[in-house]
Amino acid sequence: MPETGGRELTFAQAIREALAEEMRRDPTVCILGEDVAEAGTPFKVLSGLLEEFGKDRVVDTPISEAGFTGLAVGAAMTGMRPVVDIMFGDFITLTMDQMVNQAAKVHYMSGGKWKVPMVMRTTMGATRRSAAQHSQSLHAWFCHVPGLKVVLPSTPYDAKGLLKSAIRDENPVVFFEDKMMYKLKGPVPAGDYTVPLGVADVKRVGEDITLVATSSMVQVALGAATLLEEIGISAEVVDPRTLWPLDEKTLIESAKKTSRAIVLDEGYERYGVTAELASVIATGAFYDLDAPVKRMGAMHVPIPFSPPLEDVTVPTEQTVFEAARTLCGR
Amino acid sequence: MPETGGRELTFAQAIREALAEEMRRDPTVCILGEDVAEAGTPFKVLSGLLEEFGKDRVVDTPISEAGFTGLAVGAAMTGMRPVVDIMFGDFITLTMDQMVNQAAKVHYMSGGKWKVPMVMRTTMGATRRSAAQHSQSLHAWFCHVPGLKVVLPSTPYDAKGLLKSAIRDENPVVFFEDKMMYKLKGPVPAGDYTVPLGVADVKRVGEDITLVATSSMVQVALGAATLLEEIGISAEVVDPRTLWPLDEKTLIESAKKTSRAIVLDEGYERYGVTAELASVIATGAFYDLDAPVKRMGAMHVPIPFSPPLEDVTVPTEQTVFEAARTLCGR
Amino acid sequence: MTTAAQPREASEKVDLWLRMYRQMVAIRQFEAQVNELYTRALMPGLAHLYIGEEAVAVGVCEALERTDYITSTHRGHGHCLAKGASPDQMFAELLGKKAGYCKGKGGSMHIADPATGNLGANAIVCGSAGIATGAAFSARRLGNGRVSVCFFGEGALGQGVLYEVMNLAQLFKLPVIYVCENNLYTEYTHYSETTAGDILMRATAFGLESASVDGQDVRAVHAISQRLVERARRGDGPAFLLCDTYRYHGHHVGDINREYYRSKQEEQTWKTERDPIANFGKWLVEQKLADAAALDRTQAELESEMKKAVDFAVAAPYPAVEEVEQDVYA
Amino acid sequence: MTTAAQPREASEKVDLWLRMYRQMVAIRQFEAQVNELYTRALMPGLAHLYIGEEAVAVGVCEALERTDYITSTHRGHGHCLAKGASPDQMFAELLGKKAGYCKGKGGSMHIADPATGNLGANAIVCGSAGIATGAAFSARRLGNGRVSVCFFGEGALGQGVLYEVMNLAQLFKLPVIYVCENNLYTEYTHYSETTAGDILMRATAFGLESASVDGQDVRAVHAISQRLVERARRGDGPAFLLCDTYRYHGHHVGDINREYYRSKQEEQTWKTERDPIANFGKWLVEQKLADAAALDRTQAELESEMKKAVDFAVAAPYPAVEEVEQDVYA
Ligand SMILES: Cc1ncc(C[n+]2csc(CCOP(=O)(O)OP(=O)(O)O)c2C)c(N)n1
Ligand SMILES: Cc1ncc(C[n+]2csc(CCOP(=O)(O)OP(=O)(O)O)c2C)c(N)n1
Ligand SMILES: [Mg+2]
Ligand SMILES: [Mg+2]
Repeated sequence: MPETGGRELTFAQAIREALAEEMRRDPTVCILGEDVAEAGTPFKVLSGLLEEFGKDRVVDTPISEAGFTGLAVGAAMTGMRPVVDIMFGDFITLTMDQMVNQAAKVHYMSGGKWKVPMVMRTTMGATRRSAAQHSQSLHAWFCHVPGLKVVLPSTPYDAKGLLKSAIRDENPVVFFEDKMMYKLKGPVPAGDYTVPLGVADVKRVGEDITLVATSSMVQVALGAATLLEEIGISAEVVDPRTLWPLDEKTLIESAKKTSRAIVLDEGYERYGVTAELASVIATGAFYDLDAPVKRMGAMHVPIPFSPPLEDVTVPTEQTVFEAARTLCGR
Repeated sequence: MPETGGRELTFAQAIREALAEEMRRDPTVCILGEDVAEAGTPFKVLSGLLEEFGKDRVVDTPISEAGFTGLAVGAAMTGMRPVVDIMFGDFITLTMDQMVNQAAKVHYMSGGKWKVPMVMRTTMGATRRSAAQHSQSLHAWFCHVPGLKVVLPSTPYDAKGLLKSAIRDENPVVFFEDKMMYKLKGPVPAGDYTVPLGVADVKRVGEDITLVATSSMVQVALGAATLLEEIGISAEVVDPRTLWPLDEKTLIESAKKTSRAIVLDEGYERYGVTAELASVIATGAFYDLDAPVKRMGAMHVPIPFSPPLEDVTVPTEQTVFEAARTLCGR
Repeated sequence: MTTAAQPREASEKVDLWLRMYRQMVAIRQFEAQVNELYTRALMPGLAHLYIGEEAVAVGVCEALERTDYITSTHRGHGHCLAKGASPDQMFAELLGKKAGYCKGKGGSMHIADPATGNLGANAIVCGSAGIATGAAFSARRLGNGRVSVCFFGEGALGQGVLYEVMNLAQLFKLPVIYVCENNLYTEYTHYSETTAGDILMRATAFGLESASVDGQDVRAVHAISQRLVERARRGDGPAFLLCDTYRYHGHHVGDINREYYRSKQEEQTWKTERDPIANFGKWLVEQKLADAAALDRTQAELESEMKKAVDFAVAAPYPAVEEVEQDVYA
Repeated sequence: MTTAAQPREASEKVDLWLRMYRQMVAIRQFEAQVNELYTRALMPGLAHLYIGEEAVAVGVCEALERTDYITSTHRGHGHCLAKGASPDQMFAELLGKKAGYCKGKGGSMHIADPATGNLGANAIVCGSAGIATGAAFSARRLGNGRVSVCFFGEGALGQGVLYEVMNLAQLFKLPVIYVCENNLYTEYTHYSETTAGDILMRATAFGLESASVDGQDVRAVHAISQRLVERARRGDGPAFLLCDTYRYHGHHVGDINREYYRSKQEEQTWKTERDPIANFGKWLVEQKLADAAALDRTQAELESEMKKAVDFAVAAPYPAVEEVEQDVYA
């Protein structure tokens, strides 16, 4: 990461800055979504963009997730670079046909003749007391679909750099923001920079165990790593940053080095992202692993509303710490 | 499997027989879908049911996958046992909100007060020259969702027995039929029997390698096993039959015994069913495996139309044979 | 617009009217306590208050039997209470307590109650349109004479599934009534910016009987609802009822500064000129059906009842952590 | 219904008319060859023939510029040809050959061609409504004066997304025309069994300009299309055009025994009394704009042209197997 001269932004501000800079750079970039204009979304992530770019480029839509996502596919094919905003990741259920049967396949089905340079920004993450229909992290579905790229930033720096790459990409990219991280602060350079898609980042170097983590789970892993340090376990934290394309090499190298790995993701654990990452590591580092790869995702239950129940459904610093300690045989 | 006295049915006939018997047994069972009545679906799977059960129970719907799936959720909550027919598995994209945010969560969100005893029957499988929007096997998505059960029968016998269990289940169950198997023949008892959800079946006993396979891939695995036998490799073929609930024990035991495993599924390989199964085995049989678990699924490409291209996108007897041979070091 | 019942009917209906008055006050007092809980930071998450819209829920639900079905929305407390839910179990649910309607698993947006025919509130905009239609499908197939009411805000007019199920309901002549609560705003956007054409015609086009009514006049809402319910119960098919109404508070309890999307002046006008409780109370007094002091007593009684219910809920225990894995499957 | 242009305009328009006649014959001859390929078992998969509906595609597309956009359907050959596609590349695509419009990757249901503004056929019913609307969004934002036409069968009226995008198109005043080809059947079900209410009103309700026309009268289709296209191009917003038409063949080439869903008598009546080519030819001769022999020559010419195109396609090579992984990402 370049020097930022002490400049810090929140995760939400970093997203907004990436959008504003890209919209200034390229007049075909526009935003479509519910309450994106005057309201700047319920999370206020887009505040100020309407004022700078006007109603033609920051477009309030009806509550028609399928409709405006489909519109974005067609707009992307014909010269625009739309960024659609799906308020809660739970609502991607309504866009699956547009994203999977249309956006993801147009390029291939047309033999490479049409392309769909669009971005879907949406949210993920539980523990906001929002219950089962507003707390899911469903990114595994999109990772499963050829033709899509899937990005999960974990810091304000990465958020800005990855979103710019996503907007400039010639393919449909889905960009998942953990809504619990919007207020997280971190260094962010003022000017233009990009973080390439498909390159993992080692967020912390360690020797004894690898924690592969996505999105806000990177913060959890870093917290657990600090706790582990206190008992003499040195944890390496690896953030794939994009789940497709996936930087398998960095994950595998780290696991080979440490010989132990935990994969952490906030989606449901079963048939989710942790399965793929664990399987990639189990295969790639087969002869170096001292223990099975441990998976930690959301429990196989709809997210409950009740706070004490919700809190146990997702990995925490403490549960990751315990799991790592056990895996290291302490 | 009980003796059938030589009685054989096709896969499609077995499905129809299960439906007919359940509809006779329980007047609340009804069928909803496009062209299910007079036409008996484009695959003719339901032929004759309209004549026996009438239009009130075999209900033609408009092309409204979300609408009639949602209707089925409400009907299931209030006393019916609807079986919805989604003609091509590719169209589940349109039903994700109804299945995932509604059907799967109603029981939990209501603290166990309402339940949703419905079945969605749909298809999967490529190599029918139907191109990218009519060839997908998207069952991994539903496996990822707590509250749903997911069934993938591989023989006419299992199809009948599992479909009956699905209809009698108190939960939303998604039942995937490989359309390339509809004409496959096999022994099927005439009367009532069920195959429980959550119990894997060893389709062939072997010693040297485990082939875990789902749906039509079981047939591919059996074919590969025959080829392997010729070169002196004894393959065990294990069919989980239901992906959720998942009979982890049987999979792991087999892999422990043979010390080598390949998992085969026709969904996209990346972030799909093979990842979960491979990860379960890699963890459960960690200390017994002589080689990494090998995954074989559909290529990470939209299914192409052109026959020579389509044919290489999914595992075949030959590619499985080769992979198994390599894994066994021959 | 349908006008309210004529004065000469007054004496016959006095019981009904006093009950409706009481129910409207109950809802308002309930919601006042919800706001209070939020302000006192006792409530997990957010809630969407129904204050201002009481006449709709009460007018419609008083036209229903206890066994009839309703589905509700994120702004659902009013519907639940009007259908007969008890405040203590509702508050307990809002606080995530075991004694709540959903054992704390649902929260504010998912209250469901089989005993009063409440199929559940829904946090997906238009998420229950399928469910309500399905309940009507059951009612017709099982011949139990029940009617189903689907409440939704005008924001749900943006969702395609609404049109899918209206088509199905009309084709199958289902006893379902779609009640659109047009409170002018979908979150932070005026409905006229997201709703083209003519709302009523959107239902008429699918063959539904449609009507609009002053949603601040409980007698008018009740009268038209009764007509539509009777019609549906008779087998004459579905209907659409558009109710003009207004929410006094923000989109949710945390939406305090609203001037960027609506003026204080507008809010004031609705509150002073069109308040459904004040105007109805005034009319009851004018008609000499109640005296002002009695109405005041009703208010006081309900206020203290609601406070007691809150105390019960605050004191009630959370579910045990082990319960998190219960109720996923029936 | 709009009536056809008056005879006195005839002489001015004779070039257009002869071209439209030729185009209709081209489509019919093309489709005859497709059927032939199927019968000769030379075609992979199935195809949906446009025979009988030629006047719709031709009447509409002749009102468009080459740079205007269309989206098409599973029954899409007619639209592609009418928009200017060349038969040899189309046949090559139908056979999965490298020389095809999509390098063999798309097949019959996915022909796309940027050179003629063809955004692609679609195998999801109503799957391109979003795309067509998005192309109109681009046209308006980029100010390039283009118009977008979305072709779909009346079966697409069942899909909610159609109503979502009509609402969006009207709100944003987009230059898009939704052309509904009502050929009476959705696969094997008469549209009246799946379509409640009034079709045109479904568009009018969203504020769209709507019209219906005899889809067997190419002059009438052209005249009304011209009006709607001009209107859209001027910035007056979207329109909906309902065309009554009929498919002579089965739902697809393999749908031979159709009597369970429609009578031979009905088919005969449409073919003999309302054939768009025969009737138009007769009129041209009556008006002395063409002589019968010349029209016969056109038929013969096009038949031999199509045969040549078929020969080209049959002889063309398949793509190399390595191409399967190309064009997934741009
Ligand atoms: C499918 C979906 N999209 C978006 C949202 C976010 N959201 C919650 S309430 C709301 C506005 C709903 O407006 P309306 O239907 O008019 O109901 P009101 O809040 O006015 O009662 C939105 C956009 C959601 N819950 N579900
Ligand atoms: C979403 C979806 N549901 C179902 C199908 C299967 N299907 C293909 S064509 C068709 C009928 C379409 O009828 P219509 O729109 O009237 O077009 P037509 O075939 O008459 O031209 C159906 C149901 C599909 N392709 N996509
Ligand atoms: Mg509203
Ligand atoms: Mg049709």
